[in-house]
Amino acid sequence: MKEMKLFLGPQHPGMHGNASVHLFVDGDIIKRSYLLPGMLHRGFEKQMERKLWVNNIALIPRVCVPEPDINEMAFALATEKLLKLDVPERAHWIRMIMLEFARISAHLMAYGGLGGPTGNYTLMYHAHIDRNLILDIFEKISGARIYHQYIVIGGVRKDLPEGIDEEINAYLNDLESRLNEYRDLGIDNPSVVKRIKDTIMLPEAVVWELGVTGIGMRSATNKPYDIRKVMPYARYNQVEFEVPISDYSDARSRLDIKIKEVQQSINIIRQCLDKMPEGEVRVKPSRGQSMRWTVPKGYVYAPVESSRGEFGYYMVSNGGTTPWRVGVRGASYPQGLLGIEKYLPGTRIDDAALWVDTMGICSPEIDR
Amino acid sequence: MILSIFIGISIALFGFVLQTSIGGINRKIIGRLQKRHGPRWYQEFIDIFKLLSKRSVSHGWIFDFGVIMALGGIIATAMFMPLTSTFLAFENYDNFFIFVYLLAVGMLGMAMSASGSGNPWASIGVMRALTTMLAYEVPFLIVVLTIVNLSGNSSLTEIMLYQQAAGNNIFLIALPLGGIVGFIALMGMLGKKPFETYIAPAEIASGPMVEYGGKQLGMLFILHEITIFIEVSLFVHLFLGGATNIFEFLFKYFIVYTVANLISNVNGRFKIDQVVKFFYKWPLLMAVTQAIIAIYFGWVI
Amino acid sequence: MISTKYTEKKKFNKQEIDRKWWEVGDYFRRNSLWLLMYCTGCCAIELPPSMTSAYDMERLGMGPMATPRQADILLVSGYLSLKTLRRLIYTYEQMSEPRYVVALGSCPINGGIYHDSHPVINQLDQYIPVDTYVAGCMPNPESVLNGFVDLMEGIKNKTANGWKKYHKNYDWYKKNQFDVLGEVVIDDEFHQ
Amino acid sequence: MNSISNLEAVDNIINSTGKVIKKEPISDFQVAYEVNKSDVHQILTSLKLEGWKQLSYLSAVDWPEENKFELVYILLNWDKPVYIQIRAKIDRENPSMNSIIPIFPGAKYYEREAHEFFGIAFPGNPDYKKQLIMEQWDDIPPLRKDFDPRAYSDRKYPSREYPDNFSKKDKENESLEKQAKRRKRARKLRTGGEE
Amino acid sequence: MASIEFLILFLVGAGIIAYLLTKLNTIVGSIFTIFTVMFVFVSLAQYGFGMDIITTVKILPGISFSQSYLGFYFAILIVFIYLMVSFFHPYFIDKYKYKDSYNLLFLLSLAGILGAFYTNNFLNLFFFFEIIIWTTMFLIPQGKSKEAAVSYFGFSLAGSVSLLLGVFVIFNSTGTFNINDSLALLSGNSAVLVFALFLIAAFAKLGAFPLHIWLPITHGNAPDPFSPVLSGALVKLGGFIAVLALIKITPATVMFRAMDIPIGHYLVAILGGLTIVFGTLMAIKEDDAKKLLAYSSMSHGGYILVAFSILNSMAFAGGFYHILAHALASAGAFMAIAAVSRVTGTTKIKELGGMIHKMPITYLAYLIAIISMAGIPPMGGFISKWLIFQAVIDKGMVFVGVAVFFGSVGSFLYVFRPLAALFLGQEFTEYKHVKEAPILMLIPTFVLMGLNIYTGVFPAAFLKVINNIIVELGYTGITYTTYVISGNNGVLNPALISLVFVVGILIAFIIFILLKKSRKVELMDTYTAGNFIHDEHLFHYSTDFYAPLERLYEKQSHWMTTFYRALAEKVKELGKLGKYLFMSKSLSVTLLWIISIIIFLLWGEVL
Repeated sequence: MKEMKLFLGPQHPGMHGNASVHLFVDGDIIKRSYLLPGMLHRGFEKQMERKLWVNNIALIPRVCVPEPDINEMAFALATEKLLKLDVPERAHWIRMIMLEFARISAHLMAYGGLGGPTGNYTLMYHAHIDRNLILDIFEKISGARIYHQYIVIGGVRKDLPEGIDEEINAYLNDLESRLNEYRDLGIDNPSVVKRIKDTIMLPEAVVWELGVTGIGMRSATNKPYDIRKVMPYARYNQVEFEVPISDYSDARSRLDIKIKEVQQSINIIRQCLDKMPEGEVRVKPSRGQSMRWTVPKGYVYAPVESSRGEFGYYMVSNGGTTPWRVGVRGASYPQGLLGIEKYLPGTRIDDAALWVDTMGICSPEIDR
Repeated sequence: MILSIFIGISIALFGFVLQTSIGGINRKIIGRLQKRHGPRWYQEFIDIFKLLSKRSVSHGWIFDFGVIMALGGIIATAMFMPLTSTFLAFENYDNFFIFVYLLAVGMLGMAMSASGSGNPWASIGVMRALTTMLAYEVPFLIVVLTIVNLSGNSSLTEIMLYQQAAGNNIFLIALPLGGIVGFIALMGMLGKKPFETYIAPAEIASGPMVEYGGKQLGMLFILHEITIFIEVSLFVHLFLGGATNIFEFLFKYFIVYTVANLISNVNGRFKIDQVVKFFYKWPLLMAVTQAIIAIYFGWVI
Repeated sequence: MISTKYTEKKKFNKQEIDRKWWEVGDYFRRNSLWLLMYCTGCCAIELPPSMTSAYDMERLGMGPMATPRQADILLVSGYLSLKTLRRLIYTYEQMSEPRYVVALGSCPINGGIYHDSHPVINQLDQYIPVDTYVAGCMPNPESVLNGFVDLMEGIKNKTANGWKKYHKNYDWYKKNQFDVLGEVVIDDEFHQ
Repeated sequence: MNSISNLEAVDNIINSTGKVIKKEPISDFQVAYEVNKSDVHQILTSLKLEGWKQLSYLSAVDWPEENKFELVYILLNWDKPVYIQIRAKIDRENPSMNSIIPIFPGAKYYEREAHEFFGIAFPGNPDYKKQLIMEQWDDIPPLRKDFDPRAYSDRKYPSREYPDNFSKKDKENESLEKQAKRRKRARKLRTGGEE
Repeated sequence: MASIEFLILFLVGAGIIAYLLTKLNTIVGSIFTIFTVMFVFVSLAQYGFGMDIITTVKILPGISFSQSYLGFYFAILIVFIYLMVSFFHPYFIDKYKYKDSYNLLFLLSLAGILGAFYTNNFLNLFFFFEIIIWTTMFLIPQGKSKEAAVSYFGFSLAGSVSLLLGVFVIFNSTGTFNINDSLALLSGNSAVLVFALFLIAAFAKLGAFPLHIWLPITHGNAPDPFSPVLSGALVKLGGFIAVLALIKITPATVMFRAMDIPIGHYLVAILGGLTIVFGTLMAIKEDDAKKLLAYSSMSHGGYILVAFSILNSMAFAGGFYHILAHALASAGAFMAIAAVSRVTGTTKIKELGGMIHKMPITYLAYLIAIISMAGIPPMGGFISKWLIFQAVIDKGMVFVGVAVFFGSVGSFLYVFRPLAALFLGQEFTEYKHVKEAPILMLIPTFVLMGLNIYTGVFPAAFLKVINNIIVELGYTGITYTTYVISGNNGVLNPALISLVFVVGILIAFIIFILLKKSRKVELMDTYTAGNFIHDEHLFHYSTDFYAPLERLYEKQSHWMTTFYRALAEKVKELGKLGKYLFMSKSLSVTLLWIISIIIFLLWGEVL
């Protein structure tokens, strides 16, 4: 059998981010496929060992570019666990707002990314302009569009600005009213459905074999496996939300879950705004101490539910001014590397981009 | 004869300018659909002239020759195209089959050149383009068979005159099923979504165009514009009764192209075998039904 | 008023004509800049907003393109690891001329936040000529678009001639590339 | 979902299959065990059977003072939500650890990465020796503590040199410049003249 | 004045001389063959157009000749293909097992063909057909496989038997073996019977739908230079019989009112349509270039059937023109493949790539041939397809129309495959040493290229001959002038199309040449999404080219193959039985034979 080799990425329109999928193809069926990561490698784990605990706050958002806040959260959670630090109540709620907005923004980007493989660019344009409005809100809250460096050790960097509540509420109402439009353009659009239904399947057994988490897992296992529910951090145990699930994991049902999660995130943010307590937002180290801040010895793993699944920091401290070892568990690591190697073969080259898109493969967090 | 050829060349040139402008305007319309401002209406001209001014790469003589052959074939096709029922370069010789087969020259030239680049993406794109052609052409030709059989002439101007004559309605209404098939096939011909499988940037990196840059790509853009001009004009002449004056033609042309474009932009694209299946299911059935009831039973609205 | 003074008839030589044509070409080139969709680094995350409805790059006649052959601009969006640099140079050499390089973010300028990181290079213009830098980490869409406008100005004023520089100093660039990348060993990771 | 009883259940499983050197409860949902290298596979197998089906993370920590590498396996059971860290120390010279691919196939790429960054061998993993992230790497594995990325970067990549008058002097910013000078002097004093 | 008898005898004699010469030196023998065929062709061309050939018989016993435009048209075409092919012999003959007899058989089969088209007696026709079959049957196994010859012989035999049966039926009801007289006298049920029997013969020879199985096997495995003869010439024998059956016999059957066609003819047209569709689909699937072209011959045979079953002069003109155009095109394509096969030793598409860089002229020959095959102007195939379309549309034959259009578009698909994967694409290292075909092989290549274009640009000269045939068959000829062909619903000016096409190419060329010169790059320097490649085999798309399309009819084509495989098994078993009965050395079987012969003889006595 003669094979042909095709490359999906790094500079291929079907590939988001700088990674390369090597496809060995017969006709149009993929026979073997591998992900070639590493194009975005920056030696993060080494860099973080060489920077102070506080300095690291500026570095970590860059681990996962589409959704940087989860990095800040995981880092803050891990460090606070090592420090045994209690965060002010208000900070928890603000953090949740940021995280949920980040989730919406990542989902909108991924959902708009459906425009690439299926060719429905109108969907992409619509999704991106809504995402851009979220970035504007981020800018108002934290001062930056992408890398906020807002969730810091001991709380959040500063309080919410005046009048942001109304703005957030207005935006949420606007987005909520348009969710049906997104469904009509995307996953309920007959021509798109014809293409994405029953493609890029993820059977339940595979989930455990790969260690896939997040939407992939929830859509295949039909169980609400979400860290926010199972092991709540921040104040997720005090808000009401559902974890959308499904018993059939094809490209369409995963996208369906994404849209449903956007709805849930909207609900969470509304509850946060309602229940927001007053008070301090940050435990500040005493003046002049931040550079000499030491953290007690210990090992800790801090998971956060990202838009793609379980995202965690494994941190080891030996009591010094810098972390001794930081390991980053990228949420898309299993489906990106082993998933592409084992479960892409047998599908068609048309669908390869859909796997990258709907499983949420984020190359910077694989490479780090 | 010389005069006719010059008229033909000017028709081809007119078609290029027309389609490029309308394409630009359409980009603006689509921009509005996508909540943005859209480019300048003459952006397509700038793009083409920019490409022509660049220094490209070449993969050997067949890479260049294919492009020349494709563009030449398409220009030749456009030279036969009547604009109105009286304005055409070669009277009586605007036979429908000339368009179908000379268009194929363009397709073949482009396919040859793309394969000559030695890039598998290009070959896949060519494969998809040819397969799509197999899909839309048969239903379309059956509808045209009906039209030619009814009007008794395969010359485009004669078909136009037949539709314009008193008592005969335009074929889009007279043959409702056939009209629908014709429009769907037009979408396929124009490479609009959901039948845009052979460009598909996210799957096969723009398919046949993958290796082109500079003047070859510029020539292919010209080719593309003239091809669209031919295909849309064919639809206007065959199904919309052609035009008696140039403004009517422009109006119908604009409407047809814009509607196709708008439909295209809220759809995703099919996979290639879905395209084939789609065309051989409903459109072919409708075309055959239409042909039988129109030819054997004589039921024409 | 028509001058009655005798003026010598201007004679155009070939170079003059070429120059004129080139200027005409420059008008088209600067109004239709196509980007290569190659997201080399994290600054690429601000490209979708600037490409899509919010900032709509297409107003300037710019748009993303699939392959290097068609593209005019090689957009280096952010830091470059060695692995990317090797592919970036390969891509750059595949592009049709004239080609321009726009570097986003502070990393291509001097290494930025990764200045001491082992896989990330520090200075891009050692390896390929850069026409426009857009500083910032990361630059806003406004500044990205501003960078492109700068590039257009550069094309107009004939200062954006990195591709000519590359031809002129080819050996120097090649030497730098070789120093950092070593021989390009084409070994296929997955094909035995 | 009673996390305390879950933690006890973990204790029972691990104590019944291997010797625990050190146990560290971290939070309600997390517990760490340090075990012997030889017990790791057995413990992982029994944990998997008990429902800890997901391998969340696998990596290593470098302890140059002890001359050891410490391997970390983090498992998660979604139904009884407890993260378990299993840690085992191995020698720093010729480090080697049998692969856990038979137990957790998902470990394949984690192990490849650990080999690339630390130089740990994983017999049993078919292609752990292949480079995954880096390409044509020409130094010691980069995540070892004795690797200095700064020195590597300075050696390998030329960096931009700024002339002294690079930044323009501005009357309004004079105080800021003075501050910067003062800060520079302070740093010099603190680090002993090293720049 | 050439006598047809003399030509036949000359060919037989020359065949023997060629045999002896080839035994001495293969090259000399082959060149002698070329000159022999050339002589025959020249004398035919000199006298045949004016019906000036002497047909009286002096030496050969029991054989009578007459001349007709119909026979001449086929004869000159086939002799021409033979002539073209004979140029290939010097380069190929060394590859054969029995080289000495190759030229002899080649010339003998040509003699058979001359006889078959010039005879006016059904028995003679059968006799000459048998000569053709037997001679070619020994030519075919010199190629790749002996089974090919078996399957060829089997199907040809079936055709011959049904032809013979038909002849007997004719004799029974009319009392004469004379072709024209007897066919005119036929009527009633016997006409229907003869119609059916002759069509079976025609289908078998033409490789039309139910009897097509031998075509790819034989064409694919025949010696490389003999495949053009098979496809371009010998298959046309079926066309000849089809003409006899469809046009000369008009069995009184029910007419389709809407289409004005007898029902028998309509059925043939439907079968022709099925042939087109089936041939197209199989050709799209095929991986061997020669088999692919064989299936394309099958599909074109379908066009010929469709054309002859639509009873009007426009369709006849289309059919006859298609015979010409396809003969030239398929000969050109097969000869290009043969030239490639000579240097590479394979015709499998997936093993080849980038031959254009070494064999540009062969590539051009193939390109022009396939353009004609696909029916694209300005090549001959366009004229014939246009004529056939005119007839189909005029009659309003919708279902046949679907098939005809499908085949016409489908032909782009399959002819493009060898073009893309075999000639274009990445250049393989193992074929870097390959050189262009030698000059003697290029002569026929150029001639065919020229003729393919000429038939498409100035069809008038050929239409004149065809009109003669149509008039001879009793229909009014089609109207045409030097440049313009008028159809039922439109006029066609091929010369104008070509002129405009040239103008278009010229404009495109001027645009191209005025612009900046492009930079030449290697084939491997190609868009790989930024990755590096080193193995050109991995970067050449050739296997399963139309995989998505093939998948749609995978199951259906599978049924067909299983059916035929089962049939082949049955035939094989029958053959085993025959072998057992006739060839066995066992005593009991011999006894059985002796006894049965005795019984048979006694039975005769008793009666």
